[in-house]
Amino acid sequence: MAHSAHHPPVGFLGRYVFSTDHKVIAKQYLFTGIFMALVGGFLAYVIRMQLTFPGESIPGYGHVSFVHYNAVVTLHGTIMIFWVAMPVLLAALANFLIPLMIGAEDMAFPRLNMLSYWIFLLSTVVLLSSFFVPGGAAAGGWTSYPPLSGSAAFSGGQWGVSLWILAVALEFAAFLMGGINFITTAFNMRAPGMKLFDMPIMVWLQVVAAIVFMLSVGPLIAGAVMLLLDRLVGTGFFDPAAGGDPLLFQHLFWFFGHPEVYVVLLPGFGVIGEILPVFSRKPIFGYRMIIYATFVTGVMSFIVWAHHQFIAGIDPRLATPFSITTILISVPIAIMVFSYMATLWRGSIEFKTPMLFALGALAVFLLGGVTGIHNGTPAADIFLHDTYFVVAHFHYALIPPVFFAFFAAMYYWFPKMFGRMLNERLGVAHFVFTFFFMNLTFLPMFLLGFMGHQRRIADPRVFDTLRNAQVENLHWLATIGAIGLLLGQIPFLVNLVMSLIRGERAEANPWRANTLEWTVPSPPGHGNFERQPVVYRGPYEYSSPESSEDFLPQNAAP
Amino acid sequence: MSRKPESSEQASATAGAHAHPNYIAIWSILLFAMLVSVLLGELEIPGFTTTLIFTIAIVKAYLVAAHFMHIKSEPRFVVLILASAAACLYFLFIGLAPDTVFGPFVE
Amino acid sequence: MDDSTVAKLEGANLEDLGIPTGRLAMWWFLASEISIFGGLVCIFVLLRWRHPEWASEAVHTINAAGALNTVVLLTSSLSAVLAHQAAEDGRYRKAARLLGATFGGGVIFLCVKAYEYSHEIHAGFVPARSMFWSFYYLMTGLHALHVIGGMVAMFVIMLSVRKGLNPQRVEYVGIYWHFVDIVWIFLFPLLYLAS
Amino acid sequence: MFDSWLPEAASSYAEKIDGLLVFITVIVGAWFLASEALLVYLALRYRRVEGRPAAYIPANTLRVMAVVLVPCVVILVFDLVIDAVAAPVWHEIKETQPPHDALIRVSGEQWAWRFFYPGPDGVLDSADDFEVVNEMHVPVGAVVLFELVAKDVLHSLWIPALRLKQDAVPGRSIRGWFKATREGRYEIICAEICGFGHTLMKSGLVVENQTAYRAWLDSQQGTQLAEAGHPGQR
Repeated sequence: MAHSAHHPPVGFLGRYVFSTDHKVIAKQYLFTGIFMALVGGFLAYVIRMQLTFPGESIPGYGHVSFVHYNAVVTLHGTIMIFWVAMPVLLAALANFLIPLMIGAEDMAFPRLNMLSYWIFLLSTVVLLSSFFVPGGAAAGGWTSYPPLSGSAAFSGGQWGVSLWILAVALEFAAFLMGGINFITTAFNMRAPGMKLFDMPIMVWLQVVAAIVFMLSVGPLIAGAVMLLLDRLVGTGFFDPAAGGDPLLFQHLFWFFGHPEVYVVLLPGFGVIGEILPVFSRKPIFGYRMIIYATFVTGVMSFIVWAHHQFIAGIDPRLATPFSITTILISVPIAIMVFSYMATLWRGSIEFKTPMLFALGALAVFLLGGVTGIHNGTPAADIFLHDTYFVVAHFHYALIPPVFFAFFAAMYYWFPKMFGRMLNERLGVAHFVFTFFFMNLTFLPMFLLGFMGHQRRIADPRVFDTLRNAQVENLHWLATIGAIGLLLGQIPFLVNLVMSLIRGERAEANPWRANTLEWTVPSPPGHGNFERQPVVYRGPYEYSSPESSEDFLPQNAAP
Repeated sequence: MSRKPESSEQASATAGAHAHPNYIAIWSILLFAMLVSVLLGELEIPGFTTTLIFTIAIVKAYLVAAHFMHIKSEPRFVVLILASAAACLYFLFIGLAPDTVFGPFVE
Repeated sequence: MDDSTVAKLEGANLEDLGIPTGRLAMWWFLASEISIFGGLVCIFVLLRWRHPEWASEAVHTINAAGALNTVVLLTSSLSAVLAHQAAEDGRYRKAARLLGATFGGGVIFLCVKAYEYSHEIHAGFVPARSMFWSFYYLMTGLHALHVIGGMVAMFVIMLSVRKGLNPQRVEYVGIYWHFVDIVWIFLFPLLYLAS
Repeated sequence: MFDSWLPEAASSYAEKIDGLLVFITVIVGAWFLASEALLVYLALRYRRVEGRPAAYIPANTLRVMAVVLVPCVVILVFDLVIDAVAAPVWHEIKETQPPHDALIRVSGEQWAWRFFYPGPDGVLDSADDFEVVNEMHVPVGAVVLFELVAKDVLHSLWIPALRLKQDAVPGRSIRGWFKATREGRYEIICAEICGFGHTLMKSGLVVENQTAYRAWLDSQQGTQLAEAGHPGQR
């Protein structure tokens, strides 16, 4: 493999563009992800404005036709899951943190890692280009169910969906490479003395997420190829007239799609699990219990997928078994959440920005978690399926790991990434705006769902039941919330830029944390560790009686 | 800083630690098994043939995996990796079967 | 998980269990491949179960060609494993020659496949003809792409192992080749024999 | 209570579904509020205070872990209770088929609903069938059996007032039933994205008494019989 890791690369291109250094690749993923988050956020703004002022021209976008609306909804979902959550949470954080946290000089396969990023970037370009092709971008929902997405005759554009499939397939290939790298690195590159159960929770959860991704995505890759052949070659895999079956694609999609939720959730939970002990100055509550709960979650995530399809025409006798597994998966997740809460108990809590976002993530996630029970109950799902209740539920379940945990991670690891501290005041303002406006955006959607407001319609006024002041007011609230949420990110972006230029210089261990990444300078040099660290203990020995300080780094000699 | 995995890879590749199975014998068994399944395919005894052909395929796959891929001499962990992938497929198959095979289809 | 398994896992540095990084990566890669091909096979088996009438299409596959390709792949697997053995013994030139033989097996396999495809397409059995043929081309095509990928890797490794560089990679590409072989072992009865 | 937000309930099983929604909301709502309160309490109670160091609780014994595990076991019990209460409702609505008084084939297409009535003989696909576009009539208090099909892409038959939702899948004929309990005019909506016209794909459901329904049936059959001379109508 690449021994180039020993020699720092020279020149701008070698150092920042075609770099095999995991820290550079992490930042490449990070900035690509932030850029795509801005695109996805803009699409969210278009959706909200269209629902509140249907038919009117939207500032910055223009008039939204029904054709455009479907494409906007589709691309918002696709981008936020595959081009924001995955690159930022899985790729950027895992790339940056796994080698540093386990005391390795780089990933196991640095060149494969670089290839993974470039394939990902290619997939991004392909996806963005689909906005500009004749017929417009894919407009079949982020699930791209055939037959709608299986033929240009049904969905309009010949190019949009094909490019969408190609982009998603390239992205999967990129993350398969990344996933193999994360797993082998964590298993084989650990510093001497670091047993598997001395790894930080972040590393564990990233590894489990990567494994879940690798094992669930295969059938969908096959399904995506089949869908592409249906479109391009004229096969009939999902065309009932040719003996195919549209439901088959739904199964393949959700066999991946539901584990994917945990692929995104687990790294977010990993971030929270790193931050809570540091700012409570207390060991994490039940380290092994959390990791075992993660294993159970990972395994169970493979047997719950059909809860997305209760009323999709599947055999109704499947509903109750899948409902039971679905509802049971709340137990390991509850173990994780309660363990995190118990970490606070008798701690000494400092409300720095990373901690605020970590606690905010838990507070918001609780609502996303409990409303999953509504959707996971088949009989209740008859009413709630495809309504705004579902929309509210999955935003409450995914925004905490994807955005709150990501912001927490940024405020926490930014000093390590860039060598400067982020501004604390702007950070608190960012948190307050994000927390308040997030709830203002999505709480009304639960009520809209109860009123029977279905998803993915471009104009609620078409329907008698939705043509009233109540619905209008709720849409108003949600739109104000969404705009506030987007504007609330300005302090963050300003903070990023300002701190990069003239933030306070960060010392090696500004948070007085235990894990190995804090034992090297901020930012770490090429090759990370000047001397091979040796690990003597687990990662969460805070306020340990063995030490006079309130922390005890993993590599401090006993 | 040394990269231990690399050096141990070299070591395991050159040491020749484990005794080699008789590869030619296994290859001959595989060819014979293939011949049997081709002949069975020609016979076409309903039900029986299909079962037997796929049993033979599984045996062949086992022989290749165990002896050519050396899974037999690998740590259990490798079996766990591959078995977990197979287990996921098992879930997929079970979940798919009721809808894909027995739906309320209209012809 | 019982206590002893937990203790074993916790105490284990997997490196000490004897899986070098490259081979571990190969196993995980194969796990993801299993889920791709396995998923496809699951779908095919289920649809084939629902549509027994596909048998009348399946008889048009060329059994003899399939059987010949099975022999070719099994033999190339043999030379791959012998190459691995030679590399372990430090006989790198022999390893390279045996890898070359495996590469040649891949070439023969692709030639036979190409003959089959052209023959079938001339007879009107094109991918869009019916679901069986769609699956036939999808599965054998995906498999053929894997054969090509393996041959590219094998060619590169053949050149380096001749000079004694990275001999452990002979084993990794071998493992991959055997996997491709196993996939064919299942595709052969699925697509050719069962009718 | 929040159930005042729900749309009007007009079917025999609507109230069961509404009851279930309230039941689940009460249970998980209580858990949610309790957890949220606990989170806020813990965060404020154990904020940093000079001279009060954090306790060292790694929680690596079952005795200590019980703090977390016991609530989770209770959650497990609540989960199973919810499923036990919900399963019979699902079973009644989707897995059983009471004897029906009327039979209708509902067909979704881009972007309209078509309703096929079996005519006097009560059998679909016979000569006396008739077809209505975008308006379904059913008698009040009668069990209606529907056969749901789709012509082109996926659609979803969504009648909020009846608490009825079922996807229509091309290649399948999915059976289901409902019993409308209140006369009136309700909306039929498509709840599954089905292309550009998805938003506009809506129809009406007229629930009327037996006499009105009979009269409507006769009028429809009359017009369709008049057209019967033209083959290839369907």
